[in-house]
Amino acid sequence: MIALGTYKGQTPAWCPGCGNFAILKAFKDVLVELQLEPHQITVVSGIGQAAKLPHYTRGNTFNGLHGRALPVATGIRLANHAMPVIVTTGDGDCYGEGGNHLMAAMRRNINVKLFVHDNQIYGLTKGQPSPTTGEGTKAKNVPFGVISEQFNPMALAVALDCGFAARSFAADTAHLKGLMKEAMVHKGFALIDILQPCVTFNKVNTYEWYRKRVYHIEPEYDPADRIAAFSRALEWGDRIPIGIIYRNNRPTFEERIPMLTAGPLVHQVFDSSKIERTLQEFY
Amino acid sequence: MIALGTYKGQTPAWCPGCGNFAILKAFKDVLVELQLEPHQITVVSGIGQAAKLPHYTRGNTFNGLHGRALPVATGIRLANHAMPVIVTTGDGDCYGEGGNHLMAAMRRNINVKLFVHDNQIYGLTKGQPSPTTGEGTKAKNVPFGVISEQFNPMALAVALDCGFAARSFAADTAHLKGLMKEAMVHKGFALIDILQPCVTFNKVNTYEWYRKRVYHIEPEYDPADRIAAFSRALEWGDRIPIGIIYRNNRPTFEERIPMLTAGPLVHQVFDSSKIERTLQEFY
Amino acid sequence: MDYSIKIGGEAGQGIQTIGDALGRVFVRAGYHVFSHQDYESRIRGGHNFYQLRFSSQPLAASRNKVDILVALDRESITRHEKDLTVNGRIIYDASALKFKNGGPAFLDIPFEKLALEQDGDKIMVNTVATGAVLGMLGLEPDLILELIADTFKNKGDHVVHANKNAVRAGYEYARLHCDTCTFAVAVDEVQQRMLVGGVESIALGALASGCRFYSAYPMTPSTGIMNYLASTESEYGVIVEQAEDEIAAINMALGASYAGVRAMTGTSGGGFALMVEGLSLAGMTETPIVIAMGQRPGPATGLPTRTEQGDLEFLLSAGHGEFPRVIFAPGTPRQAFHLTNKAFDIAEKYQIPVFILFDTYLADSQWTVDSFDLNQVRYIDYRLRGDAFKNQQHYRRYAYTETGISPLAVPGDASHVVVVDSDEHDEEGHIIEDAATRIRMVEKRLLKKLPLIRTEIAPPDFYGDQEAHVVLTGWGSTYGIIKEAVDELAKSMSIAMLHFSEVFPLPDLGLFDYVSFLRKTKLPLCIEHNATGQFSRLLRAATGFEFKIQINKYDGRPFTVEELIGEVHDRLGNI
Amino acid sequence: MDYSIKIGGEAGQGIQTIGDALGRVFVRAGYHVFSHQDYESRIRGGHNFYQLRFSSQPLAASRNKVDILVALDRESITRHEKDLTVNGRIIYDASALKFKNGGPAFLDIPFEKLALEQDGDKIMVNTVATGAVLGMLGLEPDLILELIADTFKNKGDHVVHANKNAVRAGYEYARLHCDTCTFAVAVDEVQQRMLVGGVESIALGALASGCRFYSAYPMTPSTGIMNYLASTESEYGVIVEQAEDEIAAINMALGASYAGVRAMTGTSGGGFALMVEGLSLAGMTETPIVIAMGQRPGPATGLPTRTEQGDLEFLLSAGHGEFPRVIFAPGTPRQAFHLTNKAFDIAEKYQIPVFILFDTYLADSQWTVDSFDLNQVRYIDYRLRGDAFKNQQHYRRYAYTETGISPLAVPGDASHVVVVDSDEHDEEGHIIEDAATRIRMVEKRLLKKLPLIRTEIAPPDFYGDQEAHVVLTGWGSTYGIIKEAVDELAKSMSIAMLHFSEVFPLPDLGLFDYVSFLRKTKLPLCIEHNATGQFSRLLRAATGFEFKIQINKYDGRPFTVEELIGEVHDRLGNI
Ligand SMILES: Cc1ncc(C[n+]2csc(CCOP(=O)(O)OP(=O)(O)O)c2C)c(N)n1
Ligand SMILES: Cc1ncc(C[n+]2csc(CCOP(=O)(O)OP(=O)(O)O)c2C)c(N)n1
Ligand code: SF4
Ligand code: SF4
Ligand SMILES: [Mg+2]
Ligand SMILES: [Mg+2]
Repeated sequence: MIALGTYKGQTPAWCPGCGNFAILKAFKDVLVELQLEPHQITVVSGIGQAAKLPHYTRGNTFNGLHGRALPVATGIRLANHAMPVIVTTGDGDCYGEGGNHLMAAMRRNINVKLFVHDNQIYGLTKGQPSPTTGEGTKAKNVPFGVISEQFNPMALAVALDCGFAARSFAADTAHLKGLMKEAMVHKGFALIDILQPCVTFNKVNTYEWYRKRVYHIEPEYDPADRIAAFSRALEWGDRIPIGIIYRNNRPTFEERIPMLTAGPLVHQVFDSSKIERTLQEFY
Repeated sequence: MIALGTYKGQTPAWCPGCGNFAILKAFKDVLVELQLEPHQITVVSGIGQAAKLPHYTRGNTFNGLHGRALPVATGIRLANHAMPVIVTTGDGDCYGEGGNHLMAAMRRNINVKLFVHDNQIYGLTKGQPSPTTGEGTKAKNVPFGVISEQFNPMALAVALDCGFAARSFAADTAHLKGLMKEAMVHKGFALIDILQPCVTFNKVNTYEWYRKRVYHIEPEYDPADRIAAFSRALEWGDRIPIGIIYRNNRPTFEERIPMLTAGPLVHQVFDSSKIERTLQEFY
Repeated sequence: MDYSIKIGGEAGQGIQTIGDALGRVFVRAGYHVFSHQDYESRIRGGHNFYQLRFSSQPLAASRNKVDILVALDRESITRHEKDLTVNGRIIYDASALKFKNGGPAFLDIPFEKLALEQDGDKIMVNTVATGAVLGMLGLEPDLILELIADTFKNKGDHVVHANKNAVRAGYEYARLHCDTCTFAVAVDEVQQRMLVGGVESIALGALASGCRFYSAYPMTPSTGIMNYLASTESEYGVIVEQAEDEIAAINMALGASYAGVRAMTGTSGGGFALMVEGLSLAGMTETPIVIAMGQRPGPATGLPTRTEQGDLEFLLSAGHGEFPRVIFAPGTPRQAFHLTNKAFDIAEKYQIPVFILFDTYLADSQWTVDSFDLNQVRYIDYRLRGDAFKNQQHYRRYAYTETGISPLAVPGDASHVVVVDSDEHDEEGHIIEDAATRIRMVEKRLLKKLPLIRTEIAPPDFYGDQEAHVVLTGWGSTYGIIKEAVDELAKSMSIAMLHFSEVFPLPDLGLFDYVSFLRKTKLPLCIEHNATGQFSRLLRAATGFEFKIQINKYDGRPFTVEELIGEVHDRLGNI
Repeated sequence: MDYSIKIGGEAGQGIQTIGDALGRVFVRAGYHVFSHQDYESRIRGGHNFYQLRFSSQPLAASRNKVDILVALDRESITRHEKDLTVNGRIIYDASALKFKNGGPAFLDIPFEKLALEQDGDKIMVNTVATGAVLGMLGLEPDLILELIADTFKNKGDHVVHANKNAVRAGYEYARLHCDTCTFAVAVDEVQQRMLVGGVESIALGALASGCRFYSAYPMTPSTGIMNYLASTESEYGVIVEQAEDEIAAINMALGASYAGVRAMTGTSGGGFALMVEGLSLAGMTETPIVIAMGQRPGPATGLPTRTEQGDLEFLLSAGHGEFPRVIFAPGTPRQAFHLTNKAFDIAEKYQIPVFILFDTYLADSQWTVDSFDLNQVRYIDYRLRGDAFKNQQHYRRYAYTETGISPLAVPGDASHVVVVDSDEHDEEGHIIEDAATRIRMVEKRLLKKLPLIRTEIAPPDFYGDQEAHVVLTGWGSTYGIIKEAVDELAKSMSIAMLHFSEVFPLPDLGLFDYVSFLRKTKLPLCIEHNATGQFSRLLRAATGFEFKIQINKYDGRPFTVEELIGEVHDRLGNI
């Protein structure tokens, strides 16, 4: 029986009170609810606090380099598209160092689930600003405050026609779990930007701060309307919408690759005799 | 007197008929019209056909690496913000290899002018697809056709609140020159995506193809309206709008840096005596 | 019999089409062929050439001399006329070049006119020129006509027909007007051979090794591998993915390899620079990967279409931290094929990154090869898959073992999880911080594997006099040039070649003590296409042997055999 | 007098606050201080420690023994109790640790209770503990009170007052209850010294050299440089920019350098891996840049907060193509300061990339330094600027010169244009394809500069017996450990230290023939914090000298002096 214990991993090295605990819990719950076994999924991560998550649960795991989880996940999916692949990453990892891969993954619509623990800060390296850090925020290395405009992952997602773009809040467990499940069953690339309080380094975007602002997107909202989605994506400040901002039904990258119709590459048998015929062409 | 001859450089190594010639001509014309001398500007480029442009004119030049023109340009501006800096780049260079820097530059609103020669193909390396290559396009390395969704630089620009985002067409000289001039005088980062026929490798997006589709954005259009801009940015197909898609008046990165109020860094004199006082803090 | 043909012209004029067609014909006619190319980094214009040699004897390099110069532009004549042999001929289209020379070596053939006469298409100028060369040589036209039928069959009968006529027109014109031509072609026995280039050989080696995934970003001189593999995608069930950048390319390949398929990437120096972090990741996670690294002159963008051996040391220690790697530097297409196969085998066996270090010269040169020896191809699936994996009681990705090699399982094939980590980790693959585990993992990953890997490395190739006074040492693509130089020089001195194609780790001295051999010879020379003698430094670091005299070339062009001979002569005073 | 204090606890408990405060107090009291840290890659929890030593004699390393153990968690006791000296004491808060030991070495001090009594703030536990240590030592509390006044002055009188009371509470408690304490502290003469760490010294060296631009992406152990420089931004008019990634970091710095200001970047192995292409660009464009490269154990993410010397070879040949570079590896904060200054001077003079290769151990350790010698600081502006530039008739960025060094002008300062190119280029900086220009440029950029650069490199540091039988050779951060080991071992044998802080190119043998010296000694040993002996290999490649015996450590922790002594003893049989 798959139960929560099935997904027990190392003891987390996160700070007490960190928003990551709630995300980890939701993550495990969803896997249990979907009745997936640890070996039936692969979790890919980069480097950062969020990226440690795979060690705190069980599953096939590729914990790679800072910023480079998405290409690894893409490679895995191309080699074995029967394997659900989830990327757990931070705002720095994914929107900072890894920005170029994010755009490429959205364009490909590779069937990878991207869960971004967005604490609006670099946690593991002790509090430098990330792309989602608010303007004006001061840090040791930015004594005059951040002057780059805050990055809006939802707006980017809508602009790049991302198949599934949603936002949730770590402390709203039911909401987060619901979205994670929807992302898992969505056919194609799915991004959830998860607002995650960092109790140690982010003294601005606290539980309180988020709680006061987040609201559930109303059920009537149509995430297929791209222009409306863009408006909604821009909403950030006193009110922050959580839920599915944008969704479409583009075909996935995998299903458009002729070589994959015969099944996952990893299970296609290698026929070593072909080469002889190929060499003939050079005579 | 600054005249066209002032800007004479090496003989271009482009193919006869290439759209780059028209862009080069417009570029020189604009510099002449703005009465800028070659040493009063710096042109930064990466690698590709477009990126060779600086050699075909005159100016301070940093012809750097594939995809990395924007960080170099940013460094130059931070060291000397009295120097107008223009980046000439290709769609592969800027939207492909350099994607992460493009997002960062938009967020910074660094006062750099970015002219992208968008031929929707990798020209210099003989015809591989670029991010702007249309879906389905076949190439030697993509025999089944491109399956990533075509990248839309204008949509990205609006999503990232880019200060100035425009599109032009290489063969519409007057239009292109007009936009280049507006970009030059705009205070902040300015992107012009220039549709550029590649007569050798892009057999789809030809002069003819573009000519049939491009239309001038109507004068009533208000590029300050971000949502409208997003709609307009999405327009691509039978009709392709050219003109300023989006513009705002965000403060530039340079003007928000306290250290630069005393003038360009390169002209601030170094006071070697300060260190003695600083060392005192360690006693 | 040994003729050299040079086809010169602007980029875009189709000199490669002519060269390739002639090469194919000569091979089918039973000759040995060698060709190499010289071109600028531009798509149209400039000056490029294609040097093609054919002979009844095996060939390994180009020669300076030109027997037939096909001049598609004026510059071809200005630049290459001096290399013409006594009985050599220059063919050109006077009206197209707006230039006329009545000299006895010159033969004006109206390529354009003849092409237009066939079908009104200037494109066929190349076909006419190809026919003309064959006509001058007096080689029967059947083979080229056959080739044309093959090449254009997809374009329809009309095109085939027109091109055949164009060949004939050129052929007849040449036979008629080259009445003073004295070319004598003959072949003892017609043997079927392959004509194959460096990049294709690497790609073929990958296919033969069961490579199923290739992700790369275009970059000269590696793009040919991607193109060739892409052309076989559906036949071999191999996925070729153009990545958004080189960082993605290597990380994708690592992802695919982790997921259970043989994976490869290819690039050149600048692109590889971006892969260096990923290389280190391969080292830490022990994920097999093969990397084809095509050198061109640097630093930075350098001379993008030319050749150099400037990145050996870069590869030796690329990546932060310490981990095993293997570097092969093939000198011929045959080596390229077999070493690519060996690269996959070693990468999978030891779970390490393995390089095929080539360069533009090897990439673009074509050789005749009797055949690739398919019996020598090794394909062992070292992965733990399917039932074998299911039958494991426990599974730990980084289990400590005698050899340092832990079981590499395919995720999903059994109910065990496969965990890999770029942090230092325990046997299960989870992050650790303690010193004891760290030490054991360094031993496992690095120190235990190193001696085993060394046993896989073959001794260098030796060619020539066993008691040689002069030894020309080289590595990688200079193989053929050095070999031909040795053949010439052997006529007047005691000389040999020592060639390394398995360059790192250097071969053990057990089977062949090349260090003692070098110490014994009077004039050991190291020949490299770089400015500082990188292989020479590697050899000294590893063995203590120092080449006091080196021969280096770093202008982006390969040595010609004649140049190298000259360089050797210049140094004979040191004996 | 020589005491070691260890403060152990979880991340986030403030052991660094205690350690830093004690260090400052000891320095102000006239002692020599050495400290180093050991911590995990997490923000809260786990187990970290801070080792602090003070003495009336100069110090260069930590010792294993502990005189006072400040245990903020239970694990500190379990782990470090064994290192306690005979008269050593462990202070801990029994109620907080939920653990009690009545043994004579244990002193239960209710840190929390005392802190809460002052101002109801648990944060002050650290202040109490600091006071307690001073109380045990019987060192007058004025200095710490002064320090507290300084440290907290921005937080208001109330905080200053509360902290002072907390110090006093800890101090009094310890004096009262540590009645069996036998610590005797005395200082001969109070001399003012600096207490400074490795990363700060690098940052200070940069400031002293006129560095005006620093772009970087955060990465341990280099982040401290960025933080320190940022704290001086407005005072020095230096711009510190957090780049979007390391690729951008180096390219921005190159842009700034091109535009005319001294520029620097800093990172660690994984980040540097991403800068490698940019490094090659610096080489090709001849753009001066200083790169601070902080090593930590790899490959890949490895042990992010620990130390290693595993990236020397990576730096030796990072980047495609061939171009000059210089690598300095300071062994002390003083060297870090002066070599950073020298790095800027050489980078600007020769227009090349220069590295400061440090590691986590040096980055985080603090030393007392009499002072940095500001007279030794070199600041020469080699750039062609303003009127000097205006007065040039012609200007060519890559003009051929005797030395290979071409004028480096500031764009915009005169009506000449400054053109740099990553392609091979002519004197003006424009793309070329021809062999002749290529050859001259390689000569200019590389071959002519190399011998000149070598003349700048200082001989290694020699310390100990001129006729030593045993020689401990090292480079970089092991300086202090080796020196202290030599001091100990000199009591029983003929021994010396040979330390390289200017590691590439290796110093010429003219001033000091260290190779002959090494050949003469009976037991030359090479000590490195890596698994394969990278420096040893470099020395062999460059000089032919081979260390037959090496001492390597690769568990992420520095050698302790005692460990190193043990390792040397183990090898004495080889004499
Ligand atoms: C190439 C590289 N650069 C920098 C680092 C250092 N680094 C590790 S995690 C991190 C930032 C993490 O921020 P984020 O992704 O937001 O994760 P968080 O810790 O906040 O969850 C950085 C800069 C690295 N490991 N590799
Ligand atoms: C790091 C790196 N990767 C790859 C290349 C090879 N390369 C040179 S130009 C180019 C693509 C150019 O495409 P684009 O930017 O669209 O320019 P175009 O030639 O079409 O104007 C590539 C892949 C390179 N020089 N450096
Ligand atoms: S530093 Fe922030 S993100 Fe990291 S574990 Fe602590 S609270 Fe969580
Ligand atoms: S390949 Fe295309 S982009 Fe390049 S010069 Fe030729 S026509 Fe222009
Ligand atoms: Mg974060
Ligand atoms: Mg392009």
